[in-house]
Amino acid sequence: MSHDNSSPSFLQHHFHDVKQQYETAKLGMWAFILTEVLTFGGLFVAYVVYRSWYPEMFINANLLLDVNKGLLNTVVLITSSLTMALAIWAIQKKNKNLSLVMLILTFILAFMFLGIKYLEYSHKFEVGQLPGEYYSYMGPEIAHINNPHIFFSIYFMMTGLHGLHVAIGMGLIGWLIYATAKGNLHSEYYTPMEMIGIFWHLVDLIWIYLFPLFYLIG
Amino acid sequence: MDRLTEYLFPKQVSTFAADIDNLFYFIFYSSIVLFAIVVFGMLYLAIKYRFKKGDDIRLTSSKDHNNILESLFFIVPLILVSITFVWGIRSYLKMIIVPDDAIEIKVTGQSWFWTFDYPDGGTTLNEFVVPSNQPIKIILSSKDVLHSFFIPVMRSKMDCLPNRYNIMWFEAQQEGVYDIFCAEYCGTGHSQMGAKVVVMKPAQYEAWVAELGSDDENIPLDELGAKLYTKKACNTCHTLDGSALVGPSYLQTSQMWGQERVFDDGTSAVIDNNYIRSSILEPQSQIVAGYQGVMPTYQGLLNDRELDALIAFLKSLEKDSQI
Amino acid sequence: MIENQKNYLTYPKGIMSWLLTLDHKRIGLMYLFGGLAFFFLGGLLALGMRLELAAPGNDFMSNDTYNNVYTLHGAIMVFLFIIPAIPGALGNILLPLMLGAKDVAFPRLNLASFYLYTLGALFTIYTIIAGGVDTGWTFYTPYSTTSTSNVIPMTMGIFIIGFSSILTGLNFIATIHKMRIPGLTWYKLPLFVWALYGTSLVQITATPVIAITMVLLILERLLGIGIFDPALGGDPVLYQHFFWFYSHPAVYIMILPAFGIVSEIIPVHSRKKIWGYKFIAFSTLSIAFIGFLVWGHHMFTSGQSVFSQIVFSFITYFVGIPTGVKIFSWILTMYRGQVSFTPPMLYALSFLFLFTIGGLTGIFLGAVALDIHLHDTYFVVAHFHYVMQGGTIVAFLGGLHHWWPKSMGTMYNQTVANICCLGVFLGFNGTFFPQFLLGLRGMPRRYATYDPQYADLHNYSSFWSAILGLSIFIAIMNLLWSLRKNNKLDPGTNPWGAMTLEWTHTTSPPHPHNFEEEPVLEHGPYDYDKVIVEPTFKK
Amino acid sequence: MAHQHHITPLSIYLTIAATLLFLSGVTVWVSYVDLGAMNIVIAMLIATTKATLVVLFFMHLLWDDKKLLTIFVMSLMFLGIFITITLLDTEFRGGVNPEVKDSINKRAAFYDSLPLTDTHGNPVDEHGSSHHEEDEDHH
Repeated sequence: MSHDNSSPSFLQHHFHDVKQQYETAKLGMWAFILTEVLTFGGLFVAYVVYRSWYPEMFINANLLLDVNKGLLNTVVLITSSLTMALAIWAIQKKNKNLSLVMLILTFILAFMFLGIKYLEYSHKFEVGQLPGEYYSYMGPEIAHINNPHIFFSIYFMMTGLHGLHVAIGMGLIGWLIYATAKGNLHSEYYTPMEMIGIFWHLVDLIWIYLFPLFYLIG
Repeated sequence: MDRLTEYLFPKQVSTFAADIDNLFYFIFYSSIVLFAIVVFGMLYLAIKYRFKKGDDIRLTSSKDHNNILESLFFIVPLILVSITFVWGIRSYLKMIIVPDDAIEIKVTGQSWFWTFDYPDGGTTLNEFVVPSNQPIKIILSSKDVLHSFFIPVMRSKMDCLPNRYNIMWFEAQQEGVYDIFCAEYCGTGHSQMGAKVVVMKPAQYEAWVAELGSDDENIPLDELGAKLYTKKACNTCHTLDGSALVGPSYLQTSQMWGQERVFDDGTSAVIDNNYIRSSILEPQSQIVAGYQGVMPTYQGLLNDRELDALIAFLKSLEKDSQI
Repeated sequence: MIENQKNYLTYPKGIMSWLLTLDHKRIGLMYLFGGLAFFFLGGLLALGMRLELAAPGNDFMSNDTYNNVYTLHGAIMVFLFIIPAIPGALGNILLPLMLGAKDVAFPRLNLASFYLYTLGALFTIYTIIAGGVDTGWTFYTPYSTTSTSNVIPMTMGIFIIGFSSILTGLNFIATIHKMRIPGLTWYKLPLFVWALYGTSLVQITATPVIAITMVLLILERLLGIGIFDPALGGDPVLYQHFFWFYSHPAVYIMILPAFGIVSEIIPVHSRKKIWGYKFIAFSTLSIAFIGFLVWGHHMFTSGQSVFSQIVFSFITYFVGIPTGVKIFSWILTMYRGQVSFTPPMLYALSFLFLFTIGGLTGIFLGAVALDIHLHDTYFVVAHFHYVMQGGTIVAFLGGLHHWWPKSMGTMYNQTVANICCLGVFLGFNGTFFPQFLLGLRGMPRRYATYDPQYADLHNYSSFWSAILGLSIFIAIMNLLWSLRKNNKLDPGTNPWGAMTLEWTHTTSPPHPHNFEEEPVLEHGPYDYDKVIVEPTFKK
Repeated sequence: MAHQHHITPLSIYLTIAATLLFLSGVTVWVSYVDLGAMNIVIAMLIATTKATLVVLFFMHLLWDDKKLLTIFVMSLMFLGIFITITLLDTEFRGGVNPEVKDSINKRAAFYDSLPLTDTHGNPVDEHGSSHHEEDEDHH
């Protein structure tokens, strides 16, 4: 393989060519996705074990969650996944401005998602539906149920970890907006946008499971 | 074989001990054969094909496989481990399927002593009395952290879980007094959390059970106290010679009788009958400065007379040390 | 000649050029010295334990001190030395060289991984200064949720080191897939690379689970979430599932690279094509995979369901078979070769002896009925030391001696190295073999004091541990002493006559960019039947 | 430089997003129909369909190197192993000795000191009237 004499500025010295650099980045990203799936996986295991042990408790505690807000967040996140995909499509089509608009839209949608989550959380904090020992809600619909705090522990941990990913994603998208606006990312080199896109779709993917598992238990 | 067993293992007391030791020997001798092949093969090849001074460096053989040999590497171990697996599971099933006529005894682990609740209501601490030739079903649980109830002579062991029961059983075939250890790490006193299993002839056991809890009426208080000191596992944490273990030594407390004792929150109290009583029943209320408040409550484990007996025993220590 | 030669140790200069380096060899060296420092610390703690255990009573330390010491010994050795030592140090230095690459796939990530390791190490040091931690390296609940010692800083440290491990793993996977020079196909890779590949797969799949487990444990302490704490409705056995889902595969993170090192040392020092290349390569992957299915054999007395007991026991035996195939392949490699008894070779032979014992004693522990007697006794302690120390650390020392001239450009005193190897071998067996007997007789582990019936064997074990400790110490000092002034080797040195790329196509120590020109592959890694590579050894 | 990326047509993105939104609606609707044990199965089937669409189209795995798909499938496989084998324990406890199945205390001790509340989390007394006080700290 010959070295390209006019090697572009974004090619790092230890790679032969752009193709190798791109494929390496993508492979690394997917290996990272694997670790993400297994990180959430631990919490999924806790969920499955406790749900199968205490189905009654899960059903009753689930009724305390707000399905409308959950559905709204699903719509927001799916839309943001679309705008993220379109941002990449736009930059591939050499349309920098459209790409920027889409990134900004994604950013706003992510912010909306966190805003809705904040409303949900703050309501639960107020009424004492807190994780673990801090749980204090003994309303009539739940008072006869044993250990609902475990449901809320798992709920807060999973949605909290997911929310943390949304927040990190927002930071990364913010950086993408900056880099695209400056012209560092363009139709020849947009690997970071594609990688962050994959990350962002993963966030969506996990929510696709969290939504029915927490909000829609029979 | 018997002498080897005596050297390698504790006595075989339970009904399944011999079977487990035989499983050990099966793996042991197979392993020795495999190990001998590995070591002798290795030394033989290394020495036979060693590079001697003056040898020329040359191209060496390109031999790098032999189908028959390699299939042997698969098949022989596969046969051996299959036997081991089946044997291991068969013996295991014997160890967990409890015979119907077993006596049920509740064993509770607590940092750092064992409580044994017998079917007819009696309780002992750190002394596990069982009849021989009679299956004993043990219902294990823990009051605080994980413990593991391990009787080497029975080849049996099971973890004690807080908030959940575990089951084990054995049938002892030889009378005697044997060790019980805690095998799951449980903190400061883990290595002192031992007990004894006393295997008696069934008739003797019957008499012992009948007597349980009633033999203390007629002996003097301080002697009863001395008995309770070991029986109720005080000795796990408190010495009689003045040295500090997990808790303060009885001798030191005895010598300080009538004096002030300082607690970790800065308060203090005079050492008297009431203080000793409350520190046994509510140990967490006043913690002696310099110690961790780890003692469990003995509420319900000692009656009034037994409390008085312990106090009398403690008071007597100072006198004895002056003699 | 030497003066004109640029190498990665001397160019570029300055402390910042080390701290901010993106060069995989320098990062590897920093890992090596970090790891060795913790090896020293962990070793001192081990000797402290043996001193306490030389006699039955609390003669040297109190129960609490002993509990802190053994916990830190375990945590430091596992998380700060063995897991990062071979992949982080030797793997980092050698992997790109063996592939003919200029660097690993993501050099910045590699540096980040090192600094995460450092941060985790700082947490550990903080734990020690703040008074230690007394839960055992396994952090079993509910002891770890109620202990008043520094559980949170230590688990935080492990959480962070976990991320360092993940980054190294995914970096290596991308490197092995994408950074090979043309013509270097999978079956032409040195087996050390295969071993690192297997290790990295385990690292990226298992480590996230320990990270989340540590988070759950910390939250259990802070919020009482009730997942693991039985007082709050949780289940301590579930914690053990979470912990061992990582920590059993972690055993393979520790031992697979050692297999890789031995697969390099034996053919080179026997000057012979390796026996059963494909067997070794694929058994690495199958061990890595089966390793994920057997974690429950750590829980045979914990109260898991009978069904689990049977399934776990069954699958456990399938790890044994590929491992056995490997051992026979290594031995047969010497057949019709030219075996030199150099220090690396002696370590490799010791490895075969010790690891075989470690592996065979695993068979005893896999049989459920027998494990119930042996569980949590010194038999287990001896078994995993035969695997971890007799296996991994002995292979690591062998690898260190093998690649020392390559990475440092100096040669240690080989006679001293051989004597130390003998000392390690004897000291190791003297220390740990008696522990098998202790375990059979029922001596439980993690005891600061013990029944006098066990005193003789403990005493014997303690005596030999001093010899073991001293031998390792001198062996490493012997290596470091070679770094003194005016002891440089000729850059063309290839003292063992090895034929992998790092020996044939670059200098010792290597060029800052590994190869002055991209290497062209001329032969496979073990083609001793086709090519003669003369050993060269010049000052 | 001759390395071309596959550019997914805009129509595919829009179709997929519309399908995802539609399926989200379906899954909410289905959850209000009582199907017993089938509820969870259907919910998971719909979620998995959605996830597959995201992975194949948004995350581009349909067109990418199959190695990447392998990695992703591997992550699911290991998660499956973790869940399945853990369930082998938690689901089958008490198979030989039923005593070991359940926990001894069904309810954590801290509930004993919790007052009953109304649906706003405010403590109520025996007669059902609420106190509007600051939330108590239970520690």
